[in-house]
Amino acid sequence: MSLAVAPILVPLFFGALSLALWRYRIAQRVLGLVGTLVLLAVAIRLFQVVHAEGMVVLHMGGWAAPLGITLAVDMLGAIMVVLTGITGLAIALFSMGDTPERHEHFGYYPLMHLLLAGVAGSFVTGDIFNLYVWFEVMLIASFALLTLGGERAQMEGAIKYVTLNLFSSAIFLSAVGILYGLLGTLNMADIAQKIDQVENTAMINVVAVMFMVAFGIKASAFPLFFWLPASYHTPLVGVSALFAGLLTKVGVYALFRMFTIVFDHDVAYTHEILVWVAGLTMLSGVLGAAAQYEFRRILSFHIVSQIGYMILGLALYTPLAIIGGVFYIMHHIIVKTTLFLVSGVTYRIAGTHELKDLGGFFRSRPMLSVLFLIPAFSLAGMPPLSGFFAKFIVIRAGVEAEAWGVTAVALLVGLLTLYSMTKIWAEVFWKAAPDTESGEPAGQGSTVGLGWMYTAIAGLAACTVFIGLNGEPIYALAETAADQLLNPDRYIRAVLEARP
Amino acid sequence: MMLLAVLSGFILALFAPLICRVAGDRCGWVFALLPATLFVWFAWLLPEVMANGAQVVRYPWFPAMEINLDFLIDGLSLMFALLISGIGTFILIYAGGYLKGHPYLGRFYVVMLSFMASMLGVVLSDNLVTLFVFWELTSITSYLLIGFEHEDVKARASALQGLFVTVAGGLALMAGLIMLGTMAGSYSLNDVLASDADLLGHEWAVPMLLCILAGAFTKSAQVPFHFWLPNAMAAPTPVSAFLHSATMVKAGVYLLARLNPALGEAELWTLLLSFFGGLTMFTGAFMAITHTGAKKVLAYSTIMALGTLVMLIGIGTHYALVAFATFLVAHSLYKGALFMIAGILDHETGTKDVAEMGGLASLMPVTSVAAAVAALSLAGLPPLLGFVGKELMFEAVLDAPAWQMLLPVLAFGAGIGVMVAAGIIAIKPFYGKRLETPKHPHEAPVSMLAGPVVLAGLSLLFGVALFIPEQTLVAPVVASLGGAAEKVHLALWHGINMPLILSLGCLVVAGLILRFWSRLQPQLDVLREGLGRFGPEAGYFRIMEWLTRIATWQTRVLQNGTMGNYMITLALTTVGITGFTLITQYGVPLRLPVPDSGFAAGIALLMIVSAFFATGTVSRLGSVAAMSIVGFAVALIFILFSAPDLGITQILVETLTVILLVLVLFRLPGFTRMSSPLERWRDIIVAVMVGALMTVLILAATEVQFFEPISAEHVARSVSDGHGRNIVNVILVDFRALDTLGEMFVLALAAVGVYSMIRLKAEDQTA
Amino acid sequence: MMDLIIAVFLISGAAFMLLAALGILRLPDLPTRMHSSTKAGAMGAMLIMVGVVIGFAEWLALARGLAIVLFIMATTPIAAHAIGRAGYIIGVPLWDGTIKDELRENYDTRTHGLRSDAADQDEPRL
Amino acid sequence: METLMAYIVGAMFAAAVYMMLRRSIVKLVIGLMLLSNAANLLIFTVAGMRQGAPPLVPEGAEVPASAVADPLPQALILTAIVIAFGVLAFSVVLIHRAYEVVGTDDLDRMKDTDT
Amino acid sequence: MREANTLILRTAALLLVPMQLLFSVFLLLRGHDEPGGGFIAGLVASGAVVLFLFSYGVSATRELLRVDPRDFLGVGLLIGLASILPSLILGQPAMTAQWWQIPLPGGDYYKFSTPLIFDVGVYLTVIGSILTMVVGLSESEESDA
Amino acid sequence: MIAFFWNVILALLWVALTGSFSGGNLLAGFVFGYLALAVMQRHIPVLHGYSQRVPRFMAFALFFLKELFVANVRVAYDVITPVWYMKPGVIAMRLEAESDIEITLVANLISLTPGTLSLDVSDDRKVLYIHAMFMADEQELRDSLHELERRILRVLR
Amino acid sequence: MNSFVLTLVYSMLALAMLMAAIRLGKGPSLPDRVVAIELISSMVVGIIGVHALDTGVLSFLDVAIVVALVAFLASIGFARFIERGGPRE
Ligand code: NA
Ligand code: NA
Repeated sequence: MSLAVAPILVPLFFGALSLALWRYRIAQRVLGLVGTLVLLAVAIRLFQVVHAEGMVVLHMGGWAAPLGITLAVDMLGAIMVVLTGITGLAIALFSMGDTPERHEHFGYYPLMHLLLAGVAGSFVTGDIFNLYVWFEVMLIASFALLTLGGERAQMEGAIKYVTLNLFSSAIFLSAVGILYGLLGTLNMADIAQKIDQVENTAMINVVAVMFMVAFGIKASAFPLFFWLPASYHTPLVGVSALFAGLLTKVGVYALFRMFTIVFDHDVAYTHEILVWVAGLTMLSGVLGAAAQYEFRRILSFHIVSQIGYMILGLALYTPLAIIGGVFYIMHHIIVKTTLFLVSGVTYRIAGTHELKDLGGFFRSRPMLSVLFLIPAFSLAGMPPLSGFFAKFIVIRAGVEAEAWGVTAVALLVGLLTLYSMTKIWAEVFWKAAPDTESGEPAGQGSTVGLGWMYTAIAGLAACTVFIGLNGEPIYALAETAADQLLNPDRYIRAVLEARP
Repeated sequence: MMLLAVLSGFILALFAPLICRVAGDRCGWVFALLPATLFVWFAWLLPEVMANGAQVVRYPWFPAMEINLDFLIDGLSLMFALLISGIGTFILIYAGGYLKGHPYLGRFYVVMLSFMASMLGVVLSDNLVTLFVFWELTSITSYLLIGFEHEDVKARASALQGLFVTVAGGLALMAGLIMLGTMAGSYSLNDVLASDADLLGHEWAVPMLLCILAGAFTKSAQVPFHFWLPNAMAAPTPVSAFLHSATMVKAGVYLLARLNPALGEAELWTLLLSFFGGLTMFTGAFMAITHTGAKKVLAYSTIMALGTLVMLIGIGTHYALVAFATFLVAHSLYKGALFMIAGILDHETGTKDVAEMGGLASLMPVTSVAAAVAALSLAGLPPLLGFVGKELMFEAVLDAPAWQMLLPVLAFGAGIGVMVAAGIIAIKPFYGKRLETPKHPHEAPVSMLAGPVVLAGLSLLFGVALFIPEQTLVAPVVASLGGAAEKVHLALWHGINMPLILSLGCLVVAGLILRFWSRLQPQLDVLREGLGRFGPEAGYFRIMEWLTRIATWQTRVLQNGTMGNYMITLALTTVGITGFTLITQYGVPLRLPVPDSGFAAGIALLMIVSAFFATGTVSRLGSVAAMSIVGFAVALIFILFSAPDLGITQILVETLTVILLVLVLFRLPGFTRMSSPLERWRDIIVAVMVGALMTVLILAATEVQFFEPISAEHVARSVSDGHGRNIVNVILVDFRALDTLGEMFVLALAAVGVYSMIRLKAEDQTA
Repeated sequence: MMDLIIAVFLISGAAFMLLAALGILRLPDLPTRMHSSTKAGAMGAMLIMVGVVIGFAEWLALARGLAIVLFIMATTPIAAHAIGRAGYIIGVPLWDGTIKDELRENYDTRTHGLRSDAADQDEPRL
Repeated sequence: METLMAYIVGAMFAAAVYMMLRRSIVKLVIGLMLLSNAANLLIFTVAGMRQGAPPLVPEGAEVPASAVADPLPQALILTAIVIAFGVLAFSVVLIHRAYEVVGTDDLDRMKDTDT
Repeated sequence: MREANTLILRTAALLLVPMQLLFSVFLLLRGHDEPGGGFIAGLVASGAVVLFLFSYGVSATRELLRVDPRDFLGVGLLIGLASILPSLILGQPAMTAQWWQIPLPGGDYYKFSTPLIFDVGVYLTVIGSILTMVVGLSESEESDA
Repeated sequence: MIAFFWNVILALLWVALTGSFSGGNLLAGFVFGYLALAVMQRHIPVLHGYSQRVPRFMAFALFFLKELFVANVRVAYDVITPVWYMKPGVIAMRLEAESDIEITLVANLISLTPGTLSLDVSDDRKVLYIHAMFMADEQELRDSLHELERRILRVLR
Repeated sequence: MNSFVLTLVYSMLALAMLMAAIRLGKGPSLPDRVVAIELISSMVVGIIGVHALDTGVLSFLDVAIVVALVAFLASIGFARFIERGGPRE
């Protein structure tokens, strides 16, 4: 009955095993695929149990909450874990075709496993300090993955990424310390329960705001996002995609977790701040993208912008808004990963990410073009893809909450997102390739392994189409998740009353 | 069945490339089977709907969000569906001929069929959101169609422009529809139209109206959003023909017509629609005569028609509604025909400029006749359906409730404009002196002729046999629009009345203009250029330019690459938001430090002095050395305050850190002073602010303790349950072993990261 | 009585520490400072440990005290040797009052070799 | 002591931030070290400081004879120290590599990825 | 280049390294009851190997260790994870500690437990990590020089 | 060295046999073991001279502590007084010690004695270079250094 | 233990540490600073000893053992660094 910890232990195990077998490249590749497959399998199993029972609580070591570390997986956590599995598997597949041998020799696969472990750990834990630990696991795995190529841009980007994220970690840690000083506990449910008993919540608000800053940095919210556009376009494409899909979402997840279950004592104050953050994040991210002319840079800025939508869902704090936020997270993880992976194929073929040097892909690779168009239009919120419903729910929530300003921003940002996506489309796919007779991409890159890459992309694109055409069950999941988030009492009872 | 009807286009689209490969040049005929079948089916539905009223067919899709594939079948939707499928049939056939041998014919049909299906979805949807879904799909597919010749930069720019404008409006529309749905309590159009709720009295009424109008106006190319439409001519002619005649641009008109029963009573609705409609009508007509490209002229005449339709909905009187329905049908027929003819012309002659053509009638007799008929309908001359539509339109504007004098004047001008345009299209290329063209023209193939001939023929047939459109199309539409269907009566001759006089006036003036058309050109060019400089399209370009400029500026300011600025922003944000919360909600708990242990205080002071020294010294190694004193001091603080494990760990870590540092620092440069004094002061201020915040936070946090820590239980159970006397270690390896597990992996990860960095470098060097 | 003995050891240990600190603060060059720090520092620590062990009056304390003293005696001179040698080799300047340097001429700055032949013929007198 | 420590820790945060604001990447290392020390001390301070009562149970006893210092923050800080060490080790090597690859230690000249 | 601090440091290292290693094992084993534990012990042991490394250089250190530091890393992590297995096999919540009394001659018992295995995993991981870094850095330093 | 090792093992055996692990008992075990070895040493070659070496070690320890204290005071005096009486310099000292252990121990103990600091050993391991603080009488210094070396070697050999 | 004696000892040690720290700050050469660190680590051993006696907690002596056994590694590291030709400051 330790299913809740499986999403952590599986990648940890495969990561450790890959490290132990560091000499054998083929073993690493096999473990890469098998490990992510198993992760997805346990994630789905966990999801099924959560779906059936509402929540899965595991007191690690048999120490009942709040004594030990308790893993508490509710619907949101389960969804996130499944998404982790999906993304992990897609990246593993893609990596089969795209990872240079020397990267495989120097820990690419172990780092990938452990990054997934950190991500999954963040999603399942119900302990605030344990969350810090998984954040760090994730963070340092990402540091290492970011710098794996040793290129100049990677180094420059990594310095910013590392420094700003460490600042965030320091604030996170300080906030945990202060929270412990105030409430004497680390278990989220226990914290939530105790906060409910506090009359003067001034200090609680202070701590809440600190968490907001710390997670805001991790989530790359305005004005704390600098590290992301500075670094996400630099590593291997598979790594970029993994980061883009999952990492910032962990920050968003943490905001969702903390600002529903735990810090729901003064929504008028805390979530009002979040509304502003959401609006400015959307806007500044999308404007950043509009100024870019490099494939992955555009995509990177759009992560920022899209984070704004998710935060908006949280900030409006109505059931529908939270549903929208959760839906948006699900959609965005898949779509963003896909887009980055597509950039990997174009890079492989044309050897550049610069829009001006790319072109001719619609002519030469119609399949890839379709596989780009689907997530691109989905990202821009075009129907009937997943992004449309995600945006629609958030906007509807915004309208119903009469949050006119931020809703208008959300709409405008949708338009500008479309602008960016069509920019990529026009430059990379429509335009004839520059400097070639045929107008087709020059094709310096080897096409070995493209099959793996296409498989990953096609699988994810199928997911976004599936979510789009089949929104109802996904919505139902988001609804369950939102319902649980908005009723912290159930969470608290489930955690504190569960027996080991 | 309905669902299949709407989605069949998408399904067929999936197989389009395959079919193209199999059927080869004749694939257009194959594809046309689908719309033809649909046409028959819709036609078959018509009598039933006329007899029993509107029907709603429901297919659940996303019921939780009230988003369902529900279809509303009534006169209005069926009329549109018939136009789409009917004209679509000929367009698909036509495209096969027009794009014969084109390498991307398969892709073309994929998008074209999707576009057709989307359009059917728009006009048939009962659900506001589903309608919007299809609405956006038309935007996307038309984007792909306009940009079909995508290696041409102009095609790409035009495609983007069309998409940008229509999606911008579309987003407003989405907000508007959400508001409407929320206000009405249902997203079903049928429910909205039947709703008892006081929609117009609701406080959201005005924003809702404006949002919906923004969507409709952009889609239907109303002034000032009209500019994208002529540019969309970059698309292959079959696309233009389809877009302009029966689809895309009509979506906005459809939506307005659809919502007219619910919203038509609003004064704002009447004012805005009739004003912008009238203005658009006039502008379109006027612009049409300033151009010489056949497709451009037609495009502006489409704008004129769209304006007319919108204006008529706005006027909303019985005449206006009848005029709307009649004009709509007439326009779809002649515009489809004329576009296909324009396509034939450029296909056969190799030029798009009407001014370069002349005397083609003898070479292309069938085309010239079809062109003449369609153009007469466009000009609004009897006995064609266009004439009836125009007469009704004059009738409507003459007793419009709003903009009393303005609308007739605009309408008169527009009447002149379309007549001139018709002349340009139908007379100029076919008659007069034979001009040499880049290609030697022949009569077009059957596939390309079928459309123009049939549509032009219908224009004539409907004009002569008015009862057919009256009963099958106009009356049902008027009923759907909330008018009195039984009062609909179309006639060619109403006696000598004001509309007829206006028509004659138009004819006279238009004849004069046509007579001197070539002489007017230079003046018109000047005028057009002036408008180009100040018109809405210039506005669009300015917006796009400003967008880029603002984006670049913002990025330069925020994402400027200067790490210091990033840190300052982060630090100040932290200080600002946390400090604000603390000060406003808690206060500033300043206390003076009174150490209870002088020695510990001394160590603490030593620590901070060393820390400052490490910060201030110009010697890099001095700094590292000072940091190890800081480390020792921290360890001592830990030890003095009862944390031996921490003390040991701190010292060990400090030692190993020094070792690591000296291994690496060796190859790094020394400290250099790079910042200006001003920057240093700025940084000091920021740093002090962060420090002050942390101090105040700790002071506050140590004042308050709401609950006893849970660790009392750790202490109590460490020996009995954890079997260990070092409570910290029991926590680390048992109570909270998961933390430690994670931490192990952190260390391992750091090692892997370090190793790969140095090893990959070593490989670089050997490589 | 016991307290007095402990106090004497502790205070003298601390005094040596103070002395060592004063030494490295006052003495004019690196080697002389090292004389002060390594010896007096180790001496101070050892004296304090003696006081502590007496104070605890426990076998475990004795064992630990012995271990500490042993470790200090083992590590301090090695560190001193390493630093002193390094300082000398990179040419940290000696005090003006230094009267003799028999090392310099035997040290090859290029190969870092250290000869013995030129050394003073200082045979041990038995 | 907590009051004094509040000022000390604040000062350490200030020093850390100041170093992190320097343009020289070498100074960044010092900043990171100070930052993690400051955060650890913050936890230590806020959790309450108690002298001479380490959380150890005497041999043969079930519970400590008298009140002991809170062991939980100590465990947290221990974890944090080790994590910070790992991160620092990585950062140091990263900075070294960055210096090698970019050829400067001036952060303001490492703008390629942003502009 | 002349290896630094040859004679004195090398000899001293020979004496000190075993002492440090022994002490680290001591710290590891009794960490559950007194200050110490896997981390601290691992750090001390790493210190010992670093001393050896500084005295004898990289290749000698590699010979001393016999296995690559990275193997310590993988094995340590796997041992840490393996300590979770008993709880999983017994169907208890993951990481539930298992205690076994191993009888010693003389009627005493030795307390053997999964937390101890876990701590050993930590110990090896710490050694593996630090040595991977330090040995790697020294190697690249040597290749630089 | 082997003999000492034996002694330790005997002590541990004693502890195990008596079943009480206290410092006192360990010391007792060590003493009994020492006595046993002292009796046995004539018959076992590796134990030769072990019984003498322990008292010699004790004596050396006392000597060393005295030296340490005296020399420390001397340094202390110079540090405290404002004027420098010292005459520092670097001297080369011929080594009698031969093995690595001997050289290292000699060097380290010289370093621990105030006023002298081992800087380095020559490559051929014949000369120890020493920084001395008080070289007013160089010969006396050399003598005392050699004396120290002899005493160390006597304990070791 | 007599609190006066302890206070005195603590004060002396604190003063000593301060002075060592001053040398560390002044340098001028890196070896000078390292010497100061080395001395301070000895002082830390002493302080921990006194503190152990002060509080009566024997376990603190373990910390002192670790310091005595390991702290010199930093000096060795610095020395190695200096000899390998790190820039002289
Ligand atoms: Na009206
Ligand atoms: Na830990």
